[in-house]
Amino acid sequence: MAIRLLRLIAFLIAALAFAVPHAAAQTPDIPALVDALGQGSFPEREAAINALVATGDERVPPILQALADGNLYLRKSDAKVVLAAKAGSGFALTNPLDGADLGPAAKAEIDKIKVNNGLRGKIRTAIGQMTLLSPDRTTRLSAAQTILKNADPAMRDLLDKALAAETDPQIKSVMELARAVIVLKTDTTIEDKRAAITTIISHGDRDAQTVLSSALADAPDELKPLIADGLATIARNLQLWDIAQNLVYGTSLASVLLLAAIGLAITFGVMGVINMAHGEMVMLGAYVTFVVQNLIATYAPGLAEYAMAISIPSAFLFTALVGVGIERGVIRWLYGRPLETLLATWGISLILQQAVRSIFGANNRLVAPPSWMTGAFELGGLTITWNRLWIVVFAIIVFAALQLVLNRTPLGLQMRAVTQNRRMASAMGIRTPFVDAMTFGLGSGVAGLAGVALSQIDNVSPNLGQGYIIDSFMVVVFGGVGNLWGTLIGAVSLGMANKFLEPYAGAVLAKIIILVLIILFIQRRPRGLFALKGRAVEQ
Amino acid sequence: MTRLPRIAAGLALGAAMTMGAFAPVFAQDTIKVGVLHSLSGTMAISETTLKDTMLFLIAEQNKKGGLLGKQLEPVVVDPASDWPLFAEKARELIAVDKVAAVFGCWTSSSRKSVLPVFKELNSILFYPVQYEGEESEKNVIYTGAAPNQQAIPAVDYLMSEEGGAVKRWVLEATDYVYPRTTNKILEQYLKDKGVPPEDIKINYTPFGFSDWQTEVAAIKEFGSAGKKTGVVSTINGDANVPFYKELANQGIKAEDIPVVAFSVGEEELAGMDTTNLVGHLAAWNYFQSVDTPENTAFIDSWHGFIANDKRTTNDPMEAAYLGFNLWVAAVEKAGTTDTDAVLKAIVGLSYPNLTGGTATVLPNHHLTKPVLIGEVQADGQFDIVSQTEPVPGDAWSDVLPEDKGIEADWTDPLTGCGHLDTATKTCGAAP
Amino acid sequence: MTDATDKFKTMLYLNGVSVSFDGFKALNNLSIIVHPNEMLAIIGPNGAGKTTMMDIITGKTRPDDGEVFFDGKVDLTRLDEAAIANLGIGRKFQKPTVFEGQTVWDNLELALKKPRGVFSTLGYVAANDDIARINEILETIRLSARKGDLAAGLSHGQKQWLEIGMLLAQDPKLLLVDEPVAGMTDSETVETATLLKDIAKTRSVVVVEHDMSFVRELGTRVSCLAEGSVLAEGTLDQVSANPVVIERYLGR
Amino acid sequence: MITQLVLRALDRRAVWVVSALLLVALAIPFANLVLPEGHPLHLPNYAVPLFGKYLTYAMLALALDLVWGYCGILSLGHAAFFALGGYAMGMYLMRQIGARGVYANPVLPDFMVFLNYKELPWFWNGFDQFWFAALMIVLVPAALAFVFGFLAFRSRVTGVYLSIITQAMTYALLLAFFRNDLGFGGNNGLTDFKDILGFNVQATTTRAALFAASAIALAFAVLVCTAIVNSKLGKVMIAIRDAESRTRFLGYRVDNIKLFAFVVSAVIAGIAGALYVPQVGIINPGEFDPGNSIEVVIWTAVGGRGTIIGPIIGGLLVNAGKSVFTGLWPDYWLYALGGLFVFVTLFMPKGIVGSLRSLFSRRKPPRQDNSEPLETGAKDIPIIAEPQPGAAE
Repeated sequence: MAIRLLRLIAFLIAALAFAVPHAAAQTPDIPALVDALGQGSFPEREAAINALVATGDERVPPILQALADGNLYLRKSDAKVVLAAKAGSGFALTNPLDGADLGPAAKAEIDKIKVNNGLRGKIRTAIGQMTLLSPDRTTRLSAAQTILKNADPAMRDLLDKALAAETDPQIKSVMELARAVIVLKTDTTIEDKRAAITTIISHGDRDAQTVLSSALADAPDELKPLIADGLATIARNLQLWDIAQNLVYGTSLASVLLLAAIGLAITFGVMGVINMAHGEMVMLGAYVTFVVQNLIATYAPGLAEYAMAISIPSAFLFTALVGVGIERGVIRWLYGRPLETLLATWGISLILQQAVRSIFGANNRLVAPPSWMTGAFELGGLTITWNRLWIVVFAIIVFAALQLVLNRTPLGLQMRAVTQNRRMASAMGIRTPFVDAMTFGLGSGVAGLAGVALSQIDNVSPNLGQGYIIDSFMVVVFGGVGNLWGTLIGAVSLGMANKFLEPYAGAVLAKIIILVLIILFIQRRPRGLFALKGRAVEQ
Repeated sequence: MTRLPRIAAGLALGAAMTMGAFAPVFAQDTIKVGVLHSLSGTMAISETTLKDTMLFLIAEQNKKGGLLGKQLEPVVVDPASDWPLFAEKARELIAVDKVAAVFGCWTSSSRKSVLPVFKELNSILFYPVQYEGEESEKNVIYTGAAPNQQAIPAVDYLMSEEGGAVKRWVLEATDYVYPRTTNKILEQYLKDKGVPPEDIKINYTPFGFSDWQTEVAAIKEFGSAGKKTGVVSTINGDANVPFYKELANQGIKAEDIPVVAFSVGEEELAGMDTTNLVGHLAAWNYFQSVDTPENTAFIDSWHGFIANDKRTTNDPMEAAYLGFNLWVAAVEKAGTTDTDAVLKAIVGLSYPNLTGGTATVLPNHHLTKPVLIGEVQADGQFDIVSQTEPVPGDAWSDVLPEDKGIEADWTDPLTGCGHLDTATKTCGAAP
Repeated sequence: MTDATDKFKTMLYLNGVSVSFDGFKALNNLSIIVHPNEMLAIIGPNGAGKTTMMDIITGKTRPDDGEVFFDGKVDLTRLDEAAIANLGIGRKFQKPTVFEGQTVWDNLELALKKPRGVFSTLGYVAANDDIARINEILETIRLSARKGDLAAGLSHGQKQWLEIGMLLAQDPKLLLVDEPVAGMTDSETVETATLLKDIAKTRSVVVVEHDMSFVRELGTRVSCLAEGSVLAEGTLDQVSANPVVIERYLGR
Repeated sequence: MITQLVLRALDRRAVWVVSALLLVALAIPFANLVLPEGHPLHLPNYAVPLFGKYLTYAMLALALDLVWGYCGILSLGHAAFFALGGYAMGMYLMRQIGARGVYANPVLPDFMVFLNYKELPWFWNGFDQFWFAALMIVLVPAALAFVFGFLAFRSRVTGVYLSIITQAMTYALLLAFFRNDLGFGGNNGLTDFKDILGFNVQATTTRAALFAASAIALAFAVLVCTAIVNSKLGKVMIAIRDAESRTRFLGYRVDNIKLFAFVVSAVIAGIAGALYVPQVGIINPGEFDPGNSIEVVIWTAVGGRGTIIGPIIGGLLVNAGKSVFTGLWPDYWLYALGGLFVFVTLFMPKGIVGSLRSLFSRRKPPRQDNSEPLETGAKDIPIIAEPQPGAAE
């Protein structure tokens, strides 16, 4: 039934929208059709949507979009469908057709018009049909993709028309694929179908695979071998991409591990403090991001897109200060007793966790991603998500900056001097207590930076740090204590190994294997990958 | 001083191996209620809210004049997400504090850990979380959902035309008992419905798993076989946020591959940005967005109590609410807090659900509850897209061949049986 | 070293030993021979490779190249520290390294030449001979009065003595002694020299020392090391007259 | 040799500790079982397994102290041995349930029926026999310690590196035991035990007996540890702790000695775990959590490492404190616990016992007389050695 209706609509659209300019169409009672959206069950609502789509009116797509987004409400008093936006404790109502202000309403006066996944899909298709010729490139692309997903044979003429007019190669390729899929579904000659299959195979991506595998069952027998061959080709192709995809995943995991571990590479690797509170520094960084975002949302909503950028220095400074506090308060009494720093910092980590729990509650906190960190893009057969890409970039920047600080600044020089020979450095007039505090502050600050990044992919909860502390130690120890490059290599090796093992062994076993490998590796190289050699080490 | 006996107990324990004088004197002017939820450690994230809920419910009841003419007194302890500590704290609540009933636990492990204690000391545990079933104990009232009150209706919904007519299934889960059992039941159920084995993919990940890239990509790949694919997620607590973040970023839309979850409620959504998750589903017996006068009143007074109108409500809170009120009703009916009398009184009692209708305590110590399917909205709430009539909770899943014909009946707590083979009329479990 | 030297009659035989750390050549084609019952004094500037040489002999460091033989037949490069120590090579460190957490007596008992296995030490009962021997050593190193005190409480010089005592207790065939008189008074230095000379009557001794008067006191063959190889060899007078040695080590 | 060892074990302090433990082993059951309720000294039922649990924790701390306090091996994975011993005991207890499980399967434990096991996995065979389980309680932790220690000590992994890989070990075990596929009940672990050696685990008399067994086991562990640390081997261990490479140059096979201490320690930890399980009624993978192992280190540090009595006191005090404060201040007890750890490291680096000792030793005149070592058994050799600051690295 639905399909027949759709065909009808498509026909209508084709007829109305292209053959006849819509000014000439009889004006259906659009307001009444819109109000019909507010009534009845999901199937009835579907019918109402179809009726609206059938009008082909250009005001319809935004209304449908509003429906899909959950912004359409039913005003209980007069059963009128309105657009509602949150305003204070209630809602501000507008007319969905002309945007006229309809005044405020309390929550109890209006009912949200619900949609489910099925309806949402229908709406998307409908909008797709109605916007396939939109002048806006993005709209057109998503319209084309929608049509590809549904591949309704009724769309064929519309698609042909759109194809003829299309100039953008990406959209064109999607449309061609959609057309080929439709051809496969319709009763045409074997030759036409063969051509369509070839087109699909030449696309060679996951979508093509989906299309072909669903077509395989219903295909005429003479085409089956062609499809099967095509599927095999695509599978081979995809297999290669899979390896590349694993590399991408590995890089991403490596960047996360690097960020989590690099602060530890300073507090533990350089200073020799077995800093069990490192994870909590990461966690504090994530909470700073949360606080900054909320402050900005409250006091300077205009800056919302820059909240992330503002969080970075804030998190660094805050956690660095906490780090300096810990160093001055506790760690400085424990130099030369590295294993005892473990006990003290473990105590500190318990206190920090509970403090955050007392202040912010035990629940997860929401750190909303900025728009430039959401979604993904395709690169060949790869899917790369923006947030992970930015985290990789961020990790590289942090690493490079840290190398600069350690190797090119006076503070870095003093840090290296103090950690190599405290007494000598002190004799040369370096204020060792100051340098200690700064070094620990730097390590903690970098951990805070990691927290900013992790707030984008993980829970912002008091337990955040716990999940990374062991991995961080593994990375630092694997890479070799006291060497940032070692930490980098450690993070990359562990990240890659994990991601390449995961598809075969599963997530749990992969992790166990990695741990066992680390244990065995440490037997071979008891001081990690980049161990310092020579006499000095033993002292 | 109500805390005195605890301090006395503390001192006695603190003296550890010395044999201290130990004679707590209990003033019998209050009825004590134990609250056994983790306030620290990994489970604090979920359980802290339930502790607050219990304090809220008890305060409300005291406003109404208490119970049997006495005020209720909450005794809160922190079992710190440590399962053996749960057993120890349960013992302490029952033996030292002499609480009349305990409301608590979240994970199956913690419940399994305290079970022997409740049996031994004959007290009552109200367990407010959806769980894997396959259990019915004299001393436990299960106010959360059994698998047939959550998992099966959710799958039915996805299979229906309205839910998208899903043909291919990914069961994505955290590796512990609840998902294992749920998946076992679902796998059997799907096979019974004619789903071929190659259209079912089951994947387990560890607790607190945070790097979901590979798994989400695998779901995408599995979903590209040309059949409508759906995901049934029994991913637990902490791992959900990174899972959904990855899902949103890799662009898995609910219209294409809907994900239905059994452990994701309003509380969990509060920690994520849901704009790209709109349409993914959850199956519960309660949603905050349910529009009934009871629920509105409940939410209002909850916000008043917690002094924060942003705090969400969720299904385990409703389960705690039902459990507490049913207990109150049972105590009033029995006229005493004595365990056996209360257990006898409670079977058959009803209390209004927040979602409309009533919850009745069944002889198997589970409740009848309606099943609601909700779709995630951009504001972090759920839109209810399907609601069933109240479903009686089934301790032993009828789907599993080995559980066919097994029932539990605690109508008489003294002679009841948790694993009654209705065919042979024998009770499998030794008491 | 001349090729004519018969390796089989030596106590210690180093031939062409090289080792480098991260590109720095600590030893460069070093060859040294010590005969049975001979004392050899080694002098040289800091960084000449003296301690590294000892590390190689005692198995702490593996050479990149070259031969190291003990008693003419045992290849030391294949053995670890414990095996080498049990062969009869004792070492005293530059920085006195005694077990500070234990008593003087225990330090000597630990060093005493006895089976070193796990179960033999677990079941060890001090025999009368052992006690007598420890008391004897205590006399020699003048620590009898402090045998019950923790080694941490000893003065620097006393620690040096204790470590020498531990060497004695080990009863080694070859002693490697690194700067034994640092921190000692003049009279203690003289006594140490006497003691070492005494020891050298029955065993081989290699002494590394900066203190020229002490080396003179020893009156023995001297090797001067610099930059990882032997610069000059002979009596102290010969060596200190060597113009290269003066240039590189003793200073003008 | 044996007599010597026994004599050595019986030094004055050890005798004192052992007698105290034996007294407790009698007194607690007496106070619980014999004294009537209402008697001022009557001990309530719930306290007996609780105290028993503390004793097993104390034993675990003692085990750790043998390797850390005396041999300088900071193991951050000792709870793994404890848990393995516990699992071995748990498997025995599971098999004892027999057909009394919910599913009334005479062979398979409930969780296996639940997870569709058709037959018992091979490694569960034999655990229906107590002697076999007892053997495994000793052998499994010992085997793991042997393999791990053999590899690690031979390669001279020391200090922080060793600590971190012990942590990796327990973490890997944690993940492995969480896997339901491994056949140990996954996250829920093993629970709902019925009988031990034919006695109901929940009966007060059984509990009292288990308590007494824990006290006696701890006393025995004290004797073993004392015998080791008072022997020459003990001195070598301390030597290794203080100056590992120096000990090598004296000709001691440091790796063998460490391995010995590590294995003995693992066995003690395993036995402690085995006694722990029937008293708390559950064993699950949570016991492998790296955080647990760190806590053990902290008990030892609080009590005083490098002493025999210290870790026992630390284990008892910290855990008793935890019991009290999780009830008394459920929202704030972590501050107290965290604060305690910081305080102890900063102000009592030698722990309670070490601090008390330095307090007393200041008053005593220095010992001059070191009489004949032959009479080691009767002589006052300190169990308490002074740990050296910074010596562990």
